[in-house]
Amino acid sequence: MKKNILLQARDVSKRYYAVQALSEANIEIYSGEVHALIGSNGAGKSTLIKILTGAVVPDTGEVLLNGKQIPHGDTKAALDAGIACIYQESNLVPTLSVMDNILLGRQPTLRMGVLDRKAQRAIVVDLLKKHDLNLDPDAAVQSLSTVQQKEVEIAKALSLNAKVVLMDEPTAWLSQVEVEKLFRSIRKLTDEGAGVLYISHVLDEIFTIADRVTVIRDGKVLLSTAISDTTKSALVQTMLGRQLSSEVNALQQEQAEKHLGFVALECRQMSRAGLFQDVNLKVHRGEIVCITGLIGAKRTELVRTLFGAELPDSGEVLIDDKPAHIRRPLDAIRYGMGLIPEDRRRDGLLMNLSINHNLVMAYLPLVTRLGLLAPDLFKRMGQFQMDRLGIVPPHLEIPARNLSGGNQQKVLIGRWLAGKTGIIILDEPTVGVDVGAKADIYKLLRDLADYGTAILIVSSDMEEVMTVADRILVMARGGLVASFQKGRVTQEQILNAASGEMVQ
Amino acid sequence: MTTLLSKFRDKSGRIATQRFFKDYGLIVVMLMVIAGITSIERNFLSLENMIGILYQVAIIGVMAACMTFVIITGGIDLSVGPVMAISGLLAVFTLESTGMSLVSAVCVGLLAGAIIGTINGFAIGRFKLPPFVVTLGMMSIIRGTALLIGDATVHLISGPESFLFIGTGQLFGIPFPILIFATVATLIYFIQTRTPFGLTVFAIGENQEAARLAGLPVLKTKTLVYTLSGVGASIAGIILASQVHTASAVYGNGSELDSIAAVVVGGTSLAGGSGSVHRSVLGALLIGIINNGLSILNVSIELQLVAKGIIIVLALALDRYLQSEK
Amino acid sequence: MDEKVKRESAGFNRREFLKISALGVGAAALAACAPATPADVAPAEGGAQSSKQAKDSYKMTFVQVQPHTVSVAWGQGIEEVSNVQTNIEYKQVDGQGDPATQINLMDTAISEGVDIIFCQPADSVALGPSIKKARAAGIPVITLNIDAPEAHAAHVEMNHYFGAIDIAKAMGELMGGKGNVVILNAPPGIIIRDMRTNGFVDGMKKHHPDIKIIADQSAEWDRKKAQDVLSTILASGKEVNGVYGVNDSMALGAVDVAKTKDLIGKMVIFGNDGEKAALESIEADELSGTQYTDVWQQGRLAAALAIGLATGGISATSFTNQGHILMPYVIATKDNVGSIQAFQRW
Amino acid sequence: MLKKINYQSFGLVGFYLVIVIIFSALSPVFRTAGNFSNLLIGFSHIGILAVGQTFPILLGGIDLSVGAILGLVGMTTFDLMLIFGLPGYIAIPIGLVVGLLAGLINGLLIVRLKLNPFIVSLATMASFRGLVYAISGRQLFPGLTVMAIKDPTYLAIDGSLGHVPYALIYLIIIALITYFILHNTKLGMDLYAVGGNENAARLAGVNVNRVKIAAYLISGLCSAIAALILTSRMTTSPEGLGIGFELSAIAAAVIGGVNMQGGSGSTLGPVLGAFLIGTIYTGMNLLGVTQYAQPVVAGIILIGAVGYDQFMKERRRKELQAQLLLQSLRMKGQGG
Repeated sequence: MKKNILLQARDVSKRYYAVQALSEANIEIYSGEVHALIGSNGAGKSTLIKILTGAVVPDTGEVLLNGKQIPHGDTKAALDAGIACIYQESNLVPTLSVMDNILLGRQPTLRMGVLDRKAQRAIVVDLLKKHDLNLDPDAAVQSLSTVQQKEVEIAKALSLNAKVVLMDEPTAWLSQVEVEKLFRSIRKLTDEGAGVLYISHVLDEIFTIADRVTVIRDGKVLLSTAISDTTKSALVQTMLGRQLSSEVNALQQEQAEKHLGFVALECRQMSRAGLFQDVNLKVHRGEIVCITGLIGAKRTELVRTLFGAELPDSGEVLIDDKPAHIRRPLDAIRYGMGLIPEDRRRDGLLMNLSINHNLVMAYLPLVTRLGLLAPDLFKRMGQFQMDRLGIVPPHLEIPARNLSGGNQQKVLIGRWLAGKTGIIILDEPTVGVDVGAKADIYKLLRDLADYGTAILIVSSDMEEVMTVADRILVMARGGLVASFQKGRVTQEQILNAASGEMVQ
Repeated sequence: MTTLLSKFRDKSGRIATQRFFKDYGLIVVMLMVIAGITSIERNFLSLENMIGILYQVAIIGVMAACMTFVIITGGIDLSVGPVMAISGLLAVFTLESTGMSLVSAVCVGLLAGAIIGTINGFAIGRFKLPPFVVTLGMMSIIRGTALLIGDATVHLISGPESFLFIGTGQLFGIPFPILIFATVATLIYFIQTRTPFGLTVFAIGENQEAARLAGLPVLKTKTLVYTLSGVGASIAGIILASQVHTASAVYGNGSELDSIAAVVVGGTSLAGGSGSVHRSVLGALLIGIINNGLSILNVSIELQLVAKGIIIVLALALDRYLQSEK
Repeated sequence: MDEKVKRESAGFNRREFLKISALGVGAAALAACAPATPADVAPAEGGAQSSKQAKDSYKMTFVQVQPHTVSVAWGQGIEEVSNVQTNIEYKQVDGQGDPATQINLMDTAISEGVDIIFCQPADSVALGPSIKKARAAGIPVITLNIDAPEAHAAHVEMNHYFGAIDIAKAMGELMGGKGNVVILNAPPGIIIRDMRTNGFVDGMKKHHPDIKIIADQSAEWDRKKAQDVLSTILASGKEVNGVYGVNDSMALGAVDVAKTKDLIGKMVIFGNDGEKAALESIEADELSGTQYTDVWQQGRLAAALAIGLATGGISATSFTNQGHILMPYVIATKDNVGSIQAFQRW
Repeated sequence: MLKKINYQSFGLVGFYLVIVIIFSALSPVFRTAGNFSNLLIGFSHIGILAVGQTFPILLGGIDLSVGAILGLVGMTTFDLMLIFGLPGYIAIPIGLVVGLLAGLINGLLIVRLKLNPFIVSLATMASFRGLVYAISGRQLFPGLTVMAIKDPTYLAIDGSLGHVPYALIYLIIIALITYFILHNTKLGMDLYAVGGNENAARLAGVNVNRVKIAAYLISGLCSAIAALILTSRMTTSPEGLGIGFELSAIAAAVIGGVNMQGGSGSTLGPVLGAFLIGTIYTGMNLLGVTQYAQPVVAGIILIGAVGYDQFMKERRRKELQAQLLLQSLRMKGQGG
């Protein structure tokens, strides 16, 4: 099939107040191709996407579909013209069923707006089958797990049988298995002649799926080439404007069998009906332990229980070898624990409050005098964390929602560094975080560990696990099934352990 | 105005004006309304009338200020009307039974509000019941209780002077209720801006789960905001009783809507997470000014309500426009 | 105990009081329900005796508009009479100020099969259908204060229209036939409000054409709101020589303002109803006057009638039209307020 | 869909039945057909208002002006018939139109001026009530205060088939139609979508503004219907008619499981909610509970009802979770 330009953005620029988000960016998406768009957070990827979907009106430039201009700022028109998009933030209606969400706004009707349920079900069911998505069409979205919700979003985009599909970090929160599934769906799309714009921070993914890649930094397109003509490190370099691999490798190489401190966090025979049974785990001071496994292995539930966000049916938690009575997060925090939840948008940050607020939120007593907030302490503490973590933009008073994913994650970590936290639990710490910020976070965690903090990480990102973990625990179907020392294990071994009997 | 503007010069020009109007748009609107009324009736601007307005706003103002936190946490308190009534009644009864002891009377009154509020808060925080229904139920429970203990008749307050002073007295030429109003408002504004409690209130309204995971005392805070609202209603009830020299179980009907209106007109969203006490005070003032203006212009009963509705909508539309100015 | 004695002596003093009071109608009314009078003063002589002959018990329901000083007093009057008869079950229900609710309460009372319904309609026409229904079910209905177009057993009314006229008259005289008047009014919706306002306005036209009504503002029956409205009007610099509060609470609100702005004596303030607080205020030289009606008495009369109807087994359907009992009233002012005895102050 | 109903208000249904049984057992009068038909007549208008109210609340909004709209429509028809001597079959449609217009005003103000529904409807509540006073025939021609509506067509609105009052029939029809709209039409889906996640709805190309206006139109129309029923029952339209109804309507809706945050709820629960309140009051009245004790008990029962409903929902949610878990485990199993 001859490749022709489907969607094209010509010299689009967009300025927000002081910030030049995009300047004369150009991008072409060919039919039957996957076009990867990469760049650090805040480089202007999201703005570009929003312009392509008509959600944002560019100051200059134009968007052409098959050479025809699409009216600016008209999502409906873009939709009808065949431009579908999977946004980063959820665009589902929690109370509606999977079926209704997939066809939202486009349900087939008989007459007078009466829904044609039969037709709707037919469409959805065979859509799900076609892309072998394992979803119950009648389940209410709010009753689904994060992954399943992402799948619904994908199904929604696929159902448009659009000419162009834009995907903004679709693999966030997806495990290996699901990612492969997604790639199959994407391939199907391109085989049918559709074009895909694929945004991701995971370079491996890009090299697997993309035919063409465009790198964007500070709102400018720096490089646009066939994937075959470039290399990973080249991309990273253009993306960050600096050499990174050394830093990461440094982490990876570091092998020294340094002796471990005491056990900081231990749980014995921890069980919750239907979720996990008899989990025993130890995290030493100065040690980074990763729990990996497939999505649905109940890792999140486990750590939330450790933190007291939910109550165990049985089992005990020991901190510094002393039994701890943790009934609620506040208790855990008093024991010096901190949790950085899986979905930072939903459970982590207070989006409309300032960075400063978010930084001190967990240790308010430290910024009070006589029970009153002391503005000076308040500011000083915030400033200290901000500098230490290199959060950008460095303005304490801007609301957290205006930060990039990476910086939001830094704020969340900073929240715990503020206090006397000795045990930090991170759930999927680098989802939706760009390569640069990722490296920063890894370094930060390693430093903390070296200072004697015990760190427990839940992660599905194999590369991450291999990079940061001293010890790797594998969880499958509610139990810890394997434990490996760093450097003594391959991804394959871990995956096999994770997928349990799948290998037998 | 420019001086105020200069406060925001840290950002680019447009943000400055936006933030300026976000905080002060309501005042601008209020000034316009005042100007409008004054242009027809000069005496509206007389000192006497200005003090009169504050005096008339005091009761609702106190309630609105105290209810602001409830609404910031995403709740609502419908029980304040009856709480007003029962606090007034109890205060008066205590006066009679304790031989005119002002202190005990006031304490009993406030205690009533505190207890009722706490019950509301606990039911809402602990058992996760919808605030609307809980406080609605409480509204009817308290109204009934008030009628049971006080019947529907009015109970005269025979003294002491000190009690009547609360509502009718003057300090340095300023009516005492205004001073109470000012004090309460300032106090709550202080709590909002300077205490961990105030911060927690916003956190809860913004995202309860996140607040919990950050180790904030959600249940305690949620309970306390309703306690505060109850106390506010009691203060209002005592002021009212003292102003009208009587107490009755049927007082305070509909004042719940008035005070919620004041808070919301102030721009605090019923969805929670945003808002401020000072804006609630402004809201109460705006409504008070409109009421006062309409009766000083001697607008007929029929048209007063029509006008009131239209002015409120216009005023807020204007406020909204100023905030989102291009 | 001495309470009872007082009540007994009521019978005597009342007659004197009636002499004072203007309307003969009231006397006629009393005569009209003579058969019931023994029960009326029953408290003294053992009521139990008189109710021996009654076989089974009688149920009576009072559907009021909403809890209020006046309806409470009615209730007390009615119970005073009905309580002494052990075989009478009396209950008072709350219409929550809403005719629709009152209709529901009427329906419930009817299906409950009560023997008498006292009804204070929020609106005369609105309750008409229910009253008709009650009549069809053979239940005598006695309306209080607001009459209904449908035929029913009796109507016991404290006068509104004529009372207001007389208020206007008396007020004008105190004002010397000239000056400006403010009406502290209630929002439309309850007929009493219309009757009183119209009466007052007509009265002023008739007796004191020179007096101007410069403001007619709503204070929603409420003392606090009355304070606010009046002080605002005064702040506008208008000269106000007289204030008419459509009920006593609002009048007393006006008094509060007059006190703070020391206009007592300079401003003539009239109320309406004649509740205890108002009478005391008159004696204290604050309130100029009010229309007084013995509401306890009104309740007693209604009850007496009711008992007569119930025990006498008179069918509701036999009434082609309701008899009107117009309660006597006085325009109580400094001069005659003394003649209103303690036991008449509700 | 049936599952949905149970989920919405099963707790409530159970609770309601218990209440009814208790009262029936204690009071012989309560269990008479006459009394039940009284209940059905007496509170159907609240039921209708509650159904109307459901739509704004579904969008996370609220309509405080329903009571005032009710008064306005009543007064309009009253004037049309008694001042202008128009026949009922003309007055009725005009009344409905007035209700729709009032709803339209609410909707437009909320959508165009982007104002908070609470404030807008609070303001229109005042304005509409003011209009009622202004156009009141009873004020303009005092004679009309004691004049009853005689028009046969109009009076027929509130008739009844034996023990089954028309009012109930209207209510049932309205409830069913609205239920159908919510669960089987595009408008319904859009309503839930806008209420649940406005941004998503907009991106999916739903015309959010039109949906919002539709919601307030429906609420206005329901108020108009309730107004016709009441005025036909009273044969007049007092100026105060409908004051305070908004609170009863909202209460009924919320008790009926409509979530004030928007996005969830249906129209059968609210109907039940309306009758629950009515039943409690009537029952206590018949049991001879003194008038002042009644609101106390009512309040307690109210909170109890919602608490119970909450409890049932919580349990149901837990069950669903368990099922979900089993499913996912099975999926994983097949996956291999």
